[in-house]
Amino acid sequence: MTRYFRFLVALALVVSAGTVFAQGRLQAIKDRGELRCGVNANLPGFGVPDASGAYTGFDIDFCKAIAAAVFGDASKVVYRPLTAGERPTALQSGEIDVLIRNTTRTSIRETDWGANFAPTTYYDGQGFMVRKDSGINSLRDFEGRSICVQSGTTTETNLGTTLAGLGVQFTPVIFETAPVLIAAYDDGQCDGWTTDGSGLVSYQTQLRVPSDHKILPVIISKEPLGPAVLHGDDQWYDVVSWTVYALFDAEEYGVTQANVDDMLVSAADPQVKRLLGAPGSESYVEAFGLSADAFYQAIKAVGNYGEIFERNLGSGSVFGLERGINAQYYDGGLIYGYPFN
Amino acid sequence: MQPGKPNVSASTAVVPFWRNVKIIGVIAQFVFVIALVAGVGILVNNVVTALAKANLPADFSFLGKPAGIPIAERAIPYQVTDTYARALLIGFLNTLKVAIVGVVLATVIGVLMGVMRLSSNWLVRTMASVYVEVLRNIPLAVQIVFWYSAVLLPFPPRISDPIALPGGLIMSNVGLAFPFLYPTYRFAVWVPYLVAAAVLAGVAWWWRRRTLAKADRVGSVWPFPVVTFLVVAGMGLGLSYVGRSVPSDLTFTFEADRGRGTTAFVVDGKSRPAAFVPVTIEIEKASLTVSSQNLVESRQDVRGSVRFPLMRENEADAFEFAFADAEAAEERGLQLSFDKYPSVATIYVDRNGNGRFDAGEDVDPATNRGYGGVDVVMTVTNFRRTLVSDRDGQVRTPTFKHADDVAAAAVEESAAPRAGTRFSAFGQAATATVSESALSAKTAIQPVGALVLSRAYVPVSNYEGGMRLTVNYLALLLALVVYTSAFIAEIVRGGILAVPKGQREAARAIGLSGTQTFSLIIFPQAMRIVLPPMISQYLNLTKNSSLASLAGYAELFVIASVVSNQTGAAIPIALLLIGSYLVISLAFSLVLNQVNARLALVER
Amino acid sequence: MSDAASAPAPIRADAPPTGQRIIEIEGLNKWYGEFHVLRDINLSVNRGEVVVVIGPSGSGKSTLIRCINRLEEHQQGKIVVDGVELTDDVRAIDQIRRETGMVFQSFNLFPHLTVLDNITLAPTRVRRWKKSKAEERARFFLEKVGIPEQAHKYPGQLSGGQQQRVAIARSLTMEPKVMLFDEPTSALDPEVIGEVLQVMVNLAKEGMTMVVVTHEMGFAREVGDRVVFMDAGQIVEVGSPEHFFTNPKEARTRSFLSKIL
Amino acid sequence: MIQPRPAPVKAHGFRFWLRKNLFNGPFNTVLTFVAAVVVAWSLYNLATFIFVEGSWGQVWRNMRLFGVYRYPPEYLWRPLLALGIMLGLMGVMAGAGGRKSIVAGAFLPIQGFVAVVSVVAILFWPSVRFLWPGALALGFLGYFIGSRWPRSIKYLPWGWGVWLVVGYLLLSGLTTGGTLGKVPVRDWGGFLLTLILFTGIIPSFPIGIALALGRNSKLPAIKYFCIGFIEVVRGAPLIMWLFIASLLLPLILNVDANSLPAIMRAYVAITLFSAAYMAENVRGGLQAVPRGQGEAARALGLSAWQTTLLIVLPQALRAVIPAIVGQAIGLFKDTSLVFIVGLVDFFKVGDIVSVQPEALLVTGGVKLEVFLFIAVIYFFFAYRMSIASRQLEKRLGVGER
Repeated sequence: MTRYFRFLVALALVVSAGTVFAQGRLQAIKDRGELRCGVNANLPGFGVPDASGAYTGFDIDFCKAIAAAVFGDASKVVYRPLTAGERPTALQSGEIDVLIRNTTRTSIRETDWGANFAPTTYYDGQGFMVRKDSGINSLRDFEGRSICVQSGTTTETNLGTTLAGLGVQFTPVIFETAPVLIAAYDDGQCDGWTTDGSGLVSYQTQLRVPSDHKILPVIISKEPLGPAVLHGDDQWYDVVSWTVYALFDAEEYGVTQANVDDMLVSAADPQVKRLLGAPGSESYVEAFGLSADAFYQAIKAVGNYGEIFERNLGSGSVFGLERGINAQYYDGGLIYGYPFN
Repeated sequence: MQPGKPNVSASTAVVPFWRNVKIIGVIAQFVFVIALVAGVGILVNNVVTALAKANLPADFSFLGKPAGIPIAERAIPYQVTDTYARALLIGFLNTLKVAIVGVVLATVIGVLMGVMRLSSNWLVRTMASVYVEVLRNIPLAVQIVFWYSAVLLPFPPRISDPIALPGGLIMSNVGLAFPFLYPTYRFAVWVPYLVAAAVLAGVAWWWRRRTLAKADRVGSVWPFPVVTFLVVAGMGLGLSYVGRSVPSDLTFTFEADRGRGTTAFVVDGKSRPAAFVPVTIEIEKASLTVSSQNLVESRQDVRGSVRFPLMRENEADAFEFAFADAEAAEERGLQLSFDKYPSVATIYVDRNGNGRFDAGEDVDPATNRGYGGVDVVMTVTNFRRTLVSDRDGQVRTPTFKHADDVAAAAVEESAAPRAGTRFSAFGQAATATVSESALSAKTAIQPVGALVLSRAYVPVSNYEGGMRLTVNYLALLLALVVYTSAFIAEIVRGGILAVPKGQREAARAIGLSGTQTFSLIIFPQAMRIVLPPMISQYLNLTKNSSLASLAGYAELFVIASVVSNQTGAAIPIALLLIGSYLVISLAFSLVLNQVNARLALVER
Repeated sequence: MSDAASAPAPIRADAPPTGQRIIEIEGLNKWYGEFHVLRDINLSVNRGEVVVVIGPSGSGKSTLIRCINRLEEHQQGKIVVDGVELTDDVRAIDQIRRETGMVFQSFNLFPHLTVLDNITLAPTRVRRWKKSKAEERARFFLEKVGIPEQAHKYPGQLSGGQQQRVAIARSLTMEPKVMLFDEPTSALDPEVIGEVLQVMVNLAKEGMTMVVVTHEMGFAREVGDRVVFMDAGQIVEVGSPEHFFTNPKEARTRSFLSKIL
Repeated sequence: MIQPRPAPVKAHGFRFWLRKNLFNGPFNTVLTFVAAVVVAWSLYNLATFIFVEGSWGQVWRNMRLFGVYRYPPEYLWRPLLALGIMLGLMGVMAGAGGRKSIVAGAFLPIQGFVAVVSVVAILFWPSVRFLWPGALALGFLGYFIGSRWPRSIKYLPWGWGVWLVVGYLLLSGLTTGGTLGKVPVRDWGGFLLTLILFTGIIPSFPIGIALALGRNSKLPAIKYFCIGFIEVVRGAPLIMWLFIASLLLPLILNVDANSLPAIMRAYVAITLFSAAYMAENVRGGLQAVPRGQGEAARALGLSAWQTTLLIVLPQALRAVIPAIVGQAIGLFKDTSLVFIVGLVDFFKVGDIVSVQPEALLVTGGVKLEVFLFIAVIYFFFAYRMSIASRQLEKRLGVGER
């Protein structure tokens, strides 16, 4: 009974919030008929155009999922490629509705940028790659050696402060773009290079003999990457957050792109029913200001979290990344979908 | 009649102000200024409001905060804990470094190419034309990428196997390094002599001119002051070496295990780095382990070669080489063939048993690759080396291990970051144990004069000492020089063609040879014509250096955009950048005006 | 001008009182920076009169006639052309320029326009004539200067003498009341000077008011009503050609004439 | 009297040419051999790379990205129609000017390029199989019209004006969906974007002229404003202005960032930057016009504006046409810098193509192939322009007309 009461209150709050923000961003997006998604257009695996010009990648799929949730149509996304420096302005000016551009959630960004981060979709961390036969096995071995680093993010600051803290003296070489950096490393200007772990793996395939290289078992930073929206629009924040949770949950409950239609009809698990907004459970989804089949559409469009991962980064891609800490919590990872209650 | 200027208009007739030419002008300006001020005011207001709304810095206070940006290439001392202001200053100096050298080289090559385009040799002429046309019609951005990732990275050998040329020049795809004279802590001893030399040179110049003028004679003036200066300054330099000794507060600490040391002045317990101090390091017996590598360089295989840090044979009494895992090596029949004793060797299997390395024996038939990943241990006896510490007082040697501690550190398997990995290197550092027994070295500080010759060497996988030019710098420089020289060549060619034909004819008529005509008559006049467009090319070169990020060179714009990304202070940084570039522009304009004034004087 | 009293009284180069005055210059002074180029010039010109200004180079003769149509701005004194005083008033300046034609030493034809376009430009744009009328007048004056066949050529294709004649036609088409000539023959080859001078002589005979700065003493003697001799920014002597060339009063004039004649 | 005689027969033939141009003197002979070795070595290596080592599949597969980036394939007829109209207009100019005119000299090679692409399209690109030949045909149609009715050139300025508007509408579209469905500006890229940014030279023209006139103005306020603008803009590199424009233009103008896409911001920066350079070029031209020209016009009673517009400017501009073409070449190359603000022009597509998953599978990457392809395309167009510039220079240098 108390649970039911609490739900009612919450519902009332959400609905009233929805009314207050009736002219909020969600409504604006619906009126406009397209979702504006700030992305990276130049990071293999996360966002890069294919030969036909269509963006593909891990982050892109989350844009599609949100569009599918709002419109029931994953194609109603306008991608706005952003450089690292453009991100805060684009977000603050309202140029984009949501920023899904491998952006690390940090305290500064929440406060200074005024960003609200939705759940982390990819737990990354800055790592190092070296030649297997270089004799470098830990950060201390970088003593007197050179490290290539890509500029524009916190990567070079992490590198500088960490190695300075360890008392290791090294030679940094800063690059603007990854391809040039890879060339510099592969041709031996640097003894090692550093970027986020996912980047290390994805670019390893581009080296002349990828198997000659290894990633050091050390990570010097936390890089939780996730979608971000602007402060001050709770309804829209909820939509983005719960679309992500829905994809997490879908994996946990075994809902996939292939079986989502069956699930909608035949699922017995009340969690699944609420997630998909199945008949009788519509209110769980409609409370977000979305149509009842919103998350069904999202899953239908891009699959569950696991499918997105495997298709873009994992075994279904050239990168072959392992899930690692991006596995579901029950597999020892950090991915944890919240319940639809 | 004394000219006196009236300050009233001649006319007495009353003219309505809207028809008065003078007042119309004033009104037009007034309106323009008001519109301008209003417009700019609105725009500035917009920006300030937007910045305040976005909580972005609009002042320069961020400059004092620690930057945390690692910068390798720098003309002044810098650490990651230094301020943004210092980081930007380094960027500015780096811009100047590439701009000044670039201007000189581009001029030399450009003039050469411009002259070649007018050569009577068809092939030379055509080559120069192709050079100019190809280079000036391809965007600079493309060219920088080309020089860096298609030429300078793949073609020169790697740093582990550098080309050591006579004269101490070392070349590799990390860059270029060569010996260089640096001022030491005793430079102050020399300064009075330098001042005296300058003064005396001035006196000599004045005296020589006066005597010439008195005698009404033509003669060269310059040798007198130059020789005076050289003699006095040279004497001072020589004297600075007399009675030299090592100051008591100068210390040298050296960690042999890490292969690095610091020269510093210690006063009252506080130490201050001492730059450019020569020190001697002697190690009785030490070992160094290196893995053989299979490399693919510019689409060609280099198989199973071992590369020890660059060492000369006379730096140690003896070098001994052995496989780290001797048994395994013997089992596989591995042998070492020295290409450059004692630094580069190939691992091979002597299949035909003739005791020497023959073609094809460096390929493992099982894998069709070389014998890579085999550890080789070098043991040196009585290693000694004299080094000069760098600007930051740092000295580096190869990271030797104690000779008894032959067992190589176990190479950990490659692994992606796994669940449970710590997200901080500090934790890892705390748990790491140093198992090797300590290595000790004998060190001594050498006395110096005012200057010291610092030689370049390769202790680990970077140049130390001497003057170092990174490959990033060289690639940017090369691209800028080559690109700009194509434009300069065209300007020079145009300038030469613009010298009136009559000049050539007159020169030949008074009996000058073809070469003399060109170098004494045509070329000087052409240079006068080409100077203004040349200066504008110099400015272009300087501005184009802002593309440095394409070659990984830490120039002003690169550092500024990193700072902007980190602080969000886009507007203050933009203002700083505009200011810096304007300073450079103004400097060039000043030089241009000076030279123009001189040429104009000569003309009269 | 503290020592003005000690200076000789300025020469008044007034026209004889007979005709109606079309140009009146009184107390004209001009400085280039600190350099005093025109000093207390007084000069008036009657309708139909031909005034020839001579003098050594740098004496200010060109500056004087350039002041008359405001190509140079004077600082002191009064210039009245056809009853309009030249002041800072835009309207006055425009009107005076419309009513005075000027011929330059270096022709100053517009090289990007044909001869005909050169001539019709100002009438159509300034006088707002119809194109047909402007062309008709242009052909009339081209005929008059003796080069009717060159109408569709570009200035670069003409000889110097032809160019200068086109320039004269260009000025005449505006039907000016006064023609100013600024050394019209100095840039010409000797063999074509004659054809330009002939045009000017004809013009003078037709009664055009002309102020001519020239070194052509023959022209001055033949058609000049009055000759003005200038030196160092001042009018030194004024007189009829006979008086001037046979019996000049001033020593400075005599020495100048002795050098050039 | 001495009768005129024919001149002695001039020595010619291959051997004479060789001796004159390659082996006249020992120094030149040595030079010839050294140069020959260098040339042969370079050509050999280049050829080896192009025909043996290169892996061109990745470049070939991504032709569309290079061309139009993400422009929707179903609407490709629109940019190609715009291109066709442009070729047609150029054709009219070339046809009217005659086969030997400079415009024809520029037009025919471009038609040649389009013809080559057309052949490739017919053979390999089914979606644009008929579009490229169509553009080619429009070009020749224009040429035919121009040579048949040379007077049509009179209407050409109107044609270009209409083309700018129609071209923009074709590219951006009018309706949501349908044949003329809207294509957001941010999807324009590749060589299409390079060309669009290149048209920034057109608006920079009037602005530059205004600045140049302002700089020559007698009114100090206007004069110093223009000097300040020109010198500050020219003083700093273009990438800095791109950077500033992309970050701050929406803030400065206080407009919604969406109504000002990144391409527009870059366009503004490029236009103003180009205008500052244009101003200096025009100023050079103004200085080349003799003072007497203005004086003569003023003496005829023309007003200051009439003098400037009818007399001074036409002459000034004619004098600096070669400099302006030179500037156009510079701008064409400088469009490659928009990568700094995240735009994907022709140069940046190269970057993307070399990091696509397929490219990662090629050992050593495809950077060099991509680089070579990009360099050749840039070179083709820039070189064509510089040839045209040189012809202009020659022709204008001959005489005033």
